[in-house]
Amino acid sequence: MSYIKPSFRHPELPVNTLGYKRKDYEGSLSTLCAGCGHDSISGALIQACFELNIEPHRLAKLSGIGCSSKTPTYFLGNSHGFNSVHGRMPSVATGANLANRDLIYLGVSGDGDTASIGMGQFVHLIRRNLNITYIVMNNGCYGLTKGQDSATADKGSKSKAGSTNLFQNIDLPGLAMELGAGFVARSFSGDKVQLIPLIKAALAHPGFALIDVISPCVTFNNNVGSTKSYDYVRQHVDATATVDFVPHAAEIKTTYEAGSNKLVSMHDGSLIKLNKLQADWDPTNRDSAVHALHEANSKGEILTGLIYINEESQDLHQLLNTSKKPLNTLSEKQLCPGPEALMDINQGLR
Amino acid sequence: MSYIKPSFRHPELPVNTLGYKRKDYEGSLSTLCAGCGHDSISGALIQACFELNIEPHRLAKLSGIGCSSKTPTYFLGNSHGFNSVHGRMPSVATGANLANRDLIYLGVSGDGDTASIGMGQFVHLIRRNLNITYIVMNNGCYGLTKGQDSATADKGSKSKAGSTNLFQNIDLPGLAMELGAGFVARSFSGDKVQLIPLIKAALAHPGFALIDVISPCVTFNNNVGSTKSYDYVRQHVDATATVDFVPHAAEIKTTYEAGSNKLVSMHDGSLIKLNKLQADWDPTNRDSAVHALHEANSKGEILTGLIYINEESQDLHQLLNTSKKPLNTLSEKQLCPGPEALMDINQGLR
Amino acid sequence: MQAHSVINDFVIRFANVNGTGSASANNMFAKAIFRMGIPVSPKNIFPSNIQGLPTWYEVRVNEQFYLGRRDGIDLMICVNPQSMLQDVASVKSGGYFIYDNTKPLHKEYIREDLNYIGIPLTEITIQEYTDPRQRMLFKNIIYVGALAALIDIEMDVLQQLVNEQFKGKEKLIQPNHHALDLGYQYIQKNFSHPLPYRLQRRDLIKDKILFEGNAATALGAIYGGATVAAWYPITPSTSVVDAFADYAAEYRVDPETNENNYAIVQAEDELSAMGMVIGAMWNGARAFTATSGPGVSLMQEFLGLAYFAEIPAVLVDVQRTGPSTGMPTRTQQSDILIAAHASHGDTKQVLLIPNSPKECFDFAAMSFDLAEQLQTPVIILSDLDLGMNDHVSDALEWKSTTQYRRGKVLSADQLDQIGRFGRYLDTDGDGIPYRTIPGTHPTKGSFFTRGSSRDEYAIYTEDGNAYKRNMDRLLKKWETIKSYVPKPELLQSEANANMGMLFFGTSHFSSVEARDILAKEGIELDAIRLRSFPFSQEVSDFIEDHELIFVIEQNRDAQMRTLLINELEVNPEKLVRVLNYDGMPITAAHISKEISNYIHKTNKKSKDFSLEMNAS
Amino acid sequence: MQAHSVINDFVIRFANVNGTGSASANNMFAKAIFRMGIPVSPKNIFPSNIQGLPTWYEVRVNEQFYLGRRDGIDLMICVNPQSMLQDVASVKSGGYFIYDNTKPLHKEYIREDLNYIGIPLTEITIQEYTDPRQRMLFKNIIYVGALAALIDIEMDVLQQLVNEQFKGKEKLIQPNHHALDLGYQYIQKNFSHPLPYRLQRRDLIKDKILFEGNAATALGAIYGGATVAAWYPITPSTSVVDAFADYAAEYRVDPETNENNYAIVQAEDELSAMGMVIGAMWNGARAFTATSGPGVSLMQEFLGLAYFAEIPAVLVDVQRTGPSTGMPTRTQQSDILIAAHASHGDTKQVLLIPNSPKECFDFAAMSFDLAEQLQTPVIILSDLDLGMNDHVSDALEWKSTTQYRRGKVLSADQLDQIGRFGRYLDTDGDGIPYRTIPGTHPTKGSFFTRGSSRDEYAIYTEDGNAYKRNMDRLLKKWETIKSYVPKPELLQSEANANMGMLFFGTSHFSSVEARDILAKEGIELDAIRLRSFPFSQEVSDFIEDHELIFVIEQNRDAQMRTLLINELEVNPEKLVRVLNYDGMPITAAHISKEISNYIHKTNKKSKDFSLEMNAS
Ligand SMILES: Cc1ncc(C[n+]2csc(CCOP(=O)(O)OP(=O)(O)O)c2C)c(N)n1
Ligand SMILES: Cc1ncc(C[n+]2csc(CCOP(=O)(O)OP(=O)(O)O)c2C)c(N)n1
Ligand code: SF4
Ligand code: SF4
Ligand SMILES: [Mg+2]
Ligand SMILES: [Mg+2]
Repeated sequence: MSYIKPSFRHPELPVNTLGYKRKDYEGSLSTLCAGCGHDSISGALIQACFELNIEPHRLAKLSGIGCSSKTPTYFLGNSHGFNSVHGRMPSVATGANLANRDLIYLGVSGDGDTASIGMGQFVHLIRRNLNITYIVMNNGCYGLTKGQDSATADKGSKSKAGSTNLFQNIDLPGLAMELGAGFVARSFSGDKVQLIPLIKAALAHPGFALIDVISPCVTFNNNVGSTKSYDYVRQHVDATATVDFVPHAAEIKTTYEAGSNKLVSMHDGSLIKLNKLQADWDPTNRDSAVHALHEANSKGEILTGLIYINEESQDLHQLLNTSKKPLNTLSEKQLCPGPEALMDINQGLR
Repeated sequence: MSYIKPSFRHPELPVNTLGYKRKDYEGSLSTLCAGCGHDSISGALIQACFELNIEPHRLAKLSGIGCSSKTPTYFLGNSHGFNSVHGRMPSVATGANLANRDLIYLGVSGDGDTASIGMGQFVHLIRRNLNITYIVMNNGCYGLTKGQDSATADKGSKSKAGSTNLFQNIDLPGLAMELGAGFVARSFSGDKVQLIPLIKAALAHPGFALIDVISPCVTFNNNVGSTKSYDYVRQHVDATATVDFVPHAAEIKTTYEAGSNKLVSMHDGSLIKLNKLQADWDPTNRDSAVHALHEANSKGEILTGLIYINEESQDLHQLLNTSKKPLNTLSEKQLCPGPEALMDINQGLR
Repeated sequence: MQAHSVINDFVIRFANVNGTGSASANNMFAKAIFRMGIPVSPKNIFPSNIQGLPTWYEVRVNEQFYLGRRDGIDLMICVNPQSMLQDVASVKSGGYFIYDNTKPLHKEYIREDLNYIGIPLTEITIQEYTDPRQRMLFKNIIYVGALAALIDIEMDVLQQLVNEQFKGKEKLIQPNHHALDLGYQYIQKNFSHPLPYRLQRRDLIKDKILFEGNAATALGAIYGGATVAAWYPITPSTSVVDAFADYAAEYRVDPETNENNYAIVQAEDELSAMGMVIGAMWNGARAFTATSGPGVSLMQEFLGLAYFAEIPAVLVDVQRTGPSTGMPTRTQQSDILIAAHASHGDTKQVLLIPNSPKECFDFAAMSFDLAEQLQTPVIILSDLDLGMNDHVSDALEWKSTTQYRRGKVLSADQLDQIGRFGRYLDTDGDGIPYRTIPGTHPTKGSFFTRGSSRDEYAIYTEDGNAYKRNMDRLLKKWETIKSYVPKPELLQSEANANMGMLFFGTSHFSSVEARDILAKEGIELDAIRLRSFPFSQEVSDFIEDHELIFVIEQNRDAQMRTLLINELEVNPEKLVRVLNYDGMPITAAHISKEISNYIHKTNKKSKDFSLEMNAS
Repeated sequence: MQAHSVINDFVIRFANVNGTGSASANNMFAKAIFRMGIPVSPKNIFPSNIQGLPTWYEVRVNEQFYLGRRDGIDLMICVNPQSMLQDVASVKSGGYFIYDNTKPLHKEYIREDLNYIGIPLTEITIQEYTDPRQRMLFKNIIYVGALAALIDIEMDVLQQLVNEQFKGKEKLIQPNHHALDLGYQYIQKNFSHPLPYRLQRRDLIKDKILFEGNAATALGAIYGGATVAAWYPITPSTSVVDAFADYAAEYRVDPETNENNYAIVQAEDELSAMGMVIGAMWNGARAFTATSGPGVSLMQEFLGLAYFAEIPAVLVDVQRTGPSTGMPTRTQQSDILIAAHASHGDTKQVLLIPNSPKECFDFAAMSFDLAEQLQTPVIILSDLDLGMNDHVSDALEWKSTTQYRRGKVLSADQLDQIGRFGRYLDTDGDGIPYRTIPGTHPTKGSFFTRGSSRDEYAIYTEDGNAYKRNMDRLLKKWETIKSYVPKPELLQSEANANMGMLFFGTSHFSSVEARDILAKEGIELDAIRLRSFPFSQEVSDFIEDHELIFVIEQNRDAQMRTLLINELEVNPEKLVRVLNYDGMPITAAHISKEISNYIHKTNKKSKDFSLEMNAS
């Protein structure tokens, strides 16, 4: 049991512009291990949605199978959720999104769920640029099946059982970059200050947005030798920039100055404000982003923050020229050609 | 029917050092369309194996499903072949290789077979660095199912039926680079001069070796607007270097000079000789190779030739420390702990 | 030469080379017969290959509407030297072998009992055309023209078909007319004709149509309101989605905005295709996928999820010859078991089994209603024969009053009115709970969908009782389903037979024909055609009412018989296997022979059979 | 308090919190009973979760070797406040509730009909230990010590177990002895003891062992010569490969070179795992994978390939509660149908069904011989109950003369001697052709393996006759297989009963116990335990010889009954379903009640039953 909710709440808890309290974004009690990184990410998701004034029922949560994939039960209790099958959430999310382009889609997955069994679907989700925020709760292991190495485990890192991982890791942001993803970020479950604005920006991005969140598994992969432990990550974090997400650009724009700041305007009028910590990195330039990633990887550092953003992103619906009205709202009249058309068709077959 | 074999052969056909003639490396008659790029690749494979003095029965051919995956019937008739299921050849090849590390493994696949249904297995094959030469006969479409776009079809390219592909292509060499493959090359079915030495080098490479061979589908994707047509490829080819493969380095080394030449020594004493056409590209430097690839892609050019090679490559058997003797040759004595050990085990369970 | 002429009752086969454009000429041939009011049944027998291998087009003409395949070729049009030996052998004694005699026929092709008609097709095309492609294409039209003379196809019907085909490319019309004429004239000049096998105009077709099953399925999906199609290419199902795309482009583009009221996604594989369908239907759109055997194998896990989590889904399985890759361009009915019990654990899946393009259309349209009403996957089991060949079919119908039945979906208002919403609560006693679509209500009706066990309120549980309650409710739902699915078609014999035949799908025509053949032998059989699984009461009644039933299937292991025995608790002795599984559509001769042999071997007579049964 | 003491016959349950280290203390408890020569049967009932949720360990002690699960708890050791309400409710009237009375028990937990024994576990640990982790861990040892006093566990047996467990970490021995003593002394001081439910040393265990099914399976694979294990983690099969890795590290590392005479690959998913097994066995190594339901669904396509292309493969399916994700940590026997008919098209797969660790070992070892001899996949159907719990089992045996049977594999010499090699040619009349391993001969014996149709010489063909010949040969092979697979175990009643019971796998113990219960009620039943599919002659004989057979299964849809009816053409009336599918292992009480109810309801008597059957 990860946390026990306080039964007493202050009567004057803050409400957002929709009149919702933070607790309206919570879910049921987590059954994850105390201290599991995943719970912190759930907390960040709750906070981000609360601050973004998202109507909970306008968001759909989809996941695969794993400790990470269980978390959607633990946040946004008023959203519909779908805990599908292992590694195949991307396809379910694609179908859901095709059916109703008006909801906000949040995909939650684990490193096993995404980088092993789910690799094919992950790659093709990116390729289709589905409008979804895709969060990988990356602990470098299979938590729910008791700690086997996953494909994101770093070569040479040591499991709790003492064995050394033999295989090179798959770097999900690097892979997403190679596949042309329009929003690529990495963060750390222990760094809410960075994570919350990244989640907000990802939700605002009109296409596929990856946040690879390193999220230590306290039970199976938080040992010395693991490169996904709290200690290791804290020691090797290297951020691109500090991130700020500004929902309504107009209100804020003036307060920021140029210089090491970089402002990225989003389609919906919101703004990402980056205070650059890396000199030769430009989040809107793919080559520079790839370079920064590879550079950090080769130095054994974990590059976090917004890595790349493509503001021109065209999502699947735009590519397919689907009706602006959600397909699941179309009426019989709009869908069925009716008896007269059928008579013509019959005629054409004689 | 792609070619009819001449029934007459010159009596003094050349033989290789094993005493085999080229025809000993042929297979049964191709049933592909006349002019299909895949048949040219079969021809290159035959030639490369003949010249490399490979004993046909020491090589195993594995493939998935597709026109491309049919080709192993059309070459090396004295090799065992395995036409498995669609997209899953990598796992079958992995099992085969684990069973007998002493054979040479050749995987043949299509762009549909590899980049769509087979994506997950392809990625993990690379990650495990199986000792295999993996040839993708890449025509940007699904030949056998009549011409649908594949995931390697370039965005905006036009199919024979006239529709435009909406999705960004997956660049297999780029992907392989990102995943840390130790041998990455691209070629063109119409360029045997380049392809044959690449195949030889790939077969000599002691780990995963990708050759992405653009191989036009004359029936469904050789039209104007297709970026995988003979014409388009010929116009946009941009080679890294001319390639020469020298099986026994010692004999030859002296005859080459430095300069624009680059010599890569392989573990087995063979040598790849590259006559560089690209200034700032170094095939042993991953960053430089990635850069060259992205650069070419962004200019709409098709970079061919050897793109990257890592001579330090450790294959799956080395990683797993498997017995040097093939597992399929181990005797009962080596495998079965016998009755005494079992008595001890029983005792431990009381 | 055959003495008497045989009108409107023969089989003609065209032996072509794959990829030489023979398909459209051959289609024109069949269509012309159809236009002459005569029942016709063409079948493509093609290789799993794109170009250069033998391919056949076999047309049965039969004015009694026996439109199943028949063995034995009466006329063979052989334009493929590769397969000539085999083609010569396949002609019935006394039949006609029509070939290209540009080069003289080698004597190994000569059979004393055949009639040979040589037409110098190559020579004619060389004389007439310079472009090799034209030579290849017009050769096909020339032999159709020749056939017009040989078997009395009405020339103006052919010409009209040419006109229609090249509407918009008018300059191609005249050359095609000319090619037809070349063939026609050659026969006129060189042979006495027409042949004894010949056509005569009839008025048997009425308002029927000539249509492919797969296109009909696609059209059914359009009419049924499908907006999402997710698929992965595989023969013989590809043309379902191809046709859906064509119809959608025609009927589903909003005329004002030019936007698509549909989305088609070519998935990366079949697992993904099925996942997309499940996601879309979970989210309230109507969605389907089409595949064949290997795809069904790959979809197992998702089908189990949809069964257990009760998510509607529509899957069209156009069956081909299995197992594994099997014979990808041959037909079979062999995915019955894997479809009916898709996935690990205890599952039962709904199957619809059409026998004609009309039923493909109807069942496809209906499948979305059923899937949503029953909240479970619905699998349409078609096959290559039905899906990829043209069939004479009743005209399609659609009532203007038809309304989509979305099943138990709660609106925001309803959610406000009811108490606590229980996603898996059986409030009506039919085993079917209520569901909600994401986004319906700000605070009510949201729930968590999962493939793991949960209670009536969709709360995760590992309580064995809750799990069992749910599994038992699913059985109750299964009972309910029996009254929703299409009932079987019954063919009662006049004599009130004590034996019956049972068949389904594309065994229909051959079974009906076999029944007539047997009746002539004095063996009277009642008949039932299954149209769905689970079986409705009528099926048990039929089995109950007959002492012996011949179960006709196109697979090796009598898979439908397995389902019948197990679902209906039938004594296996009662159900006799009549099987065909060589990949070719089943024939009436095969069926009637098997049945008649069985009856004679076991010494059963249809009259006193019941007596013997008791004595045995 | 209960008046009479009950020796060596009770059920005790420990209610713990997941992840608090209770498992090893609980194991020690069960092992101590085993060491006292008394049959014991522990079962873990754990959540699909890693830490913090209720988990139970239930131990049945029964000196008659009734080692199936029994409902009703005699003694409950409750150290988990979360589940206390449920735990109190689950104790049998008159039973004992042992709890941590550091804080007083709330009155909602008080039942008049129970005996309460409070031990201040928390208090003791707080007094004794400062480290919270130690407090947590030693609490478990303390209650074991207390139990030693309460039910007469021999203290030196426990101490000996501690000594063995901490061999190499000797400084932990004394503290554990001390903790045992703390519990023991507390009971000594505060309660009259032992309780009526108690232990007494026996000599019933002889040379038996206490072993988990999964570890036994792994060891069987080691002995059977498996060199390649490819897998994807999934409960409850993971421990098969974990154990294989451990044994391999011990027995399969070459002492000279330090190289591994094995390879274990964690695949990216189950499709890949199965592909690797097929590739390895195609290439002449012995390979296996282990999975559970969802994995079996994902392996369908590959299993169809292996069936059709005749490639050996070994798959261990440790079944859990389906469908879909179902209850991943509960048991069931519900993958029977999907395993037996894996994949689309007509397929039949070989199943081995062990009932004990001994059979897990034997069948795993044997599976490689069978797979290679029969050239087809062999699926071992184990389940969570068998795989993940300790069971008293006969000792494992291995004859020094055992030789691996590789089946019909041609050597280079043999290839030189025979004429043309036909990979799919049935030269011996048993339906099993010869195969070659890649690399055998420079010019002979190579062939192309494929999932598509081919002739006897492995040449691709679309000829329907060749296809049918092959499918028919596979049926002939199926007949051959019947004589290769393990025969059923028969339990003949003395009275030559006319009714029988049929069961398999982990229903074994409860079925045997139920049979004895029924015999006491005057219902005599013969019994048969299936051990494989296809069924051998003995199974048909048994069914033939009995008028009514109760088929005992742990699934909803009576899946084995389906196979029996269809493979053996049995009248379904003869086979009565006795089912349990709530995820908990089946009990004798349930079985005997169902059977007895059925018999009374239908008014059948075992004596004159045959008469009634005829009259009905
Ligand atoms: C098809 C299938 N195979 C295997 C499993 C077992 N399984 C459940 S969760 C999991 C791995 C989860 O790892 P990850 O996605 O990294 O999640 P984490 O628990 O680490 O958060 C596996 C293998 C399954 N549920 N389904
Ligand atoms: C599971 C499965 N799905 C679909 C198919 C149908 N299929 C056969 S080949 C093929 C695509 C082949 O494309 P590619 O690999 O690019 O080969 P090409 O024919 O272009 O050489 C498909 C989808 C199949 N055989 N199996
Ligand atoms: S096992 Fe690891 S990933 Fe799973 S809940 Fe516990 S800490 Fe988190
Ligand atoms: S269809 Fe295309 S890929 Fe296939 S054989 Fe013909 S040309 Fe080659
Ligand atoms: Mg993980
Ligand atoms: Mg292709």
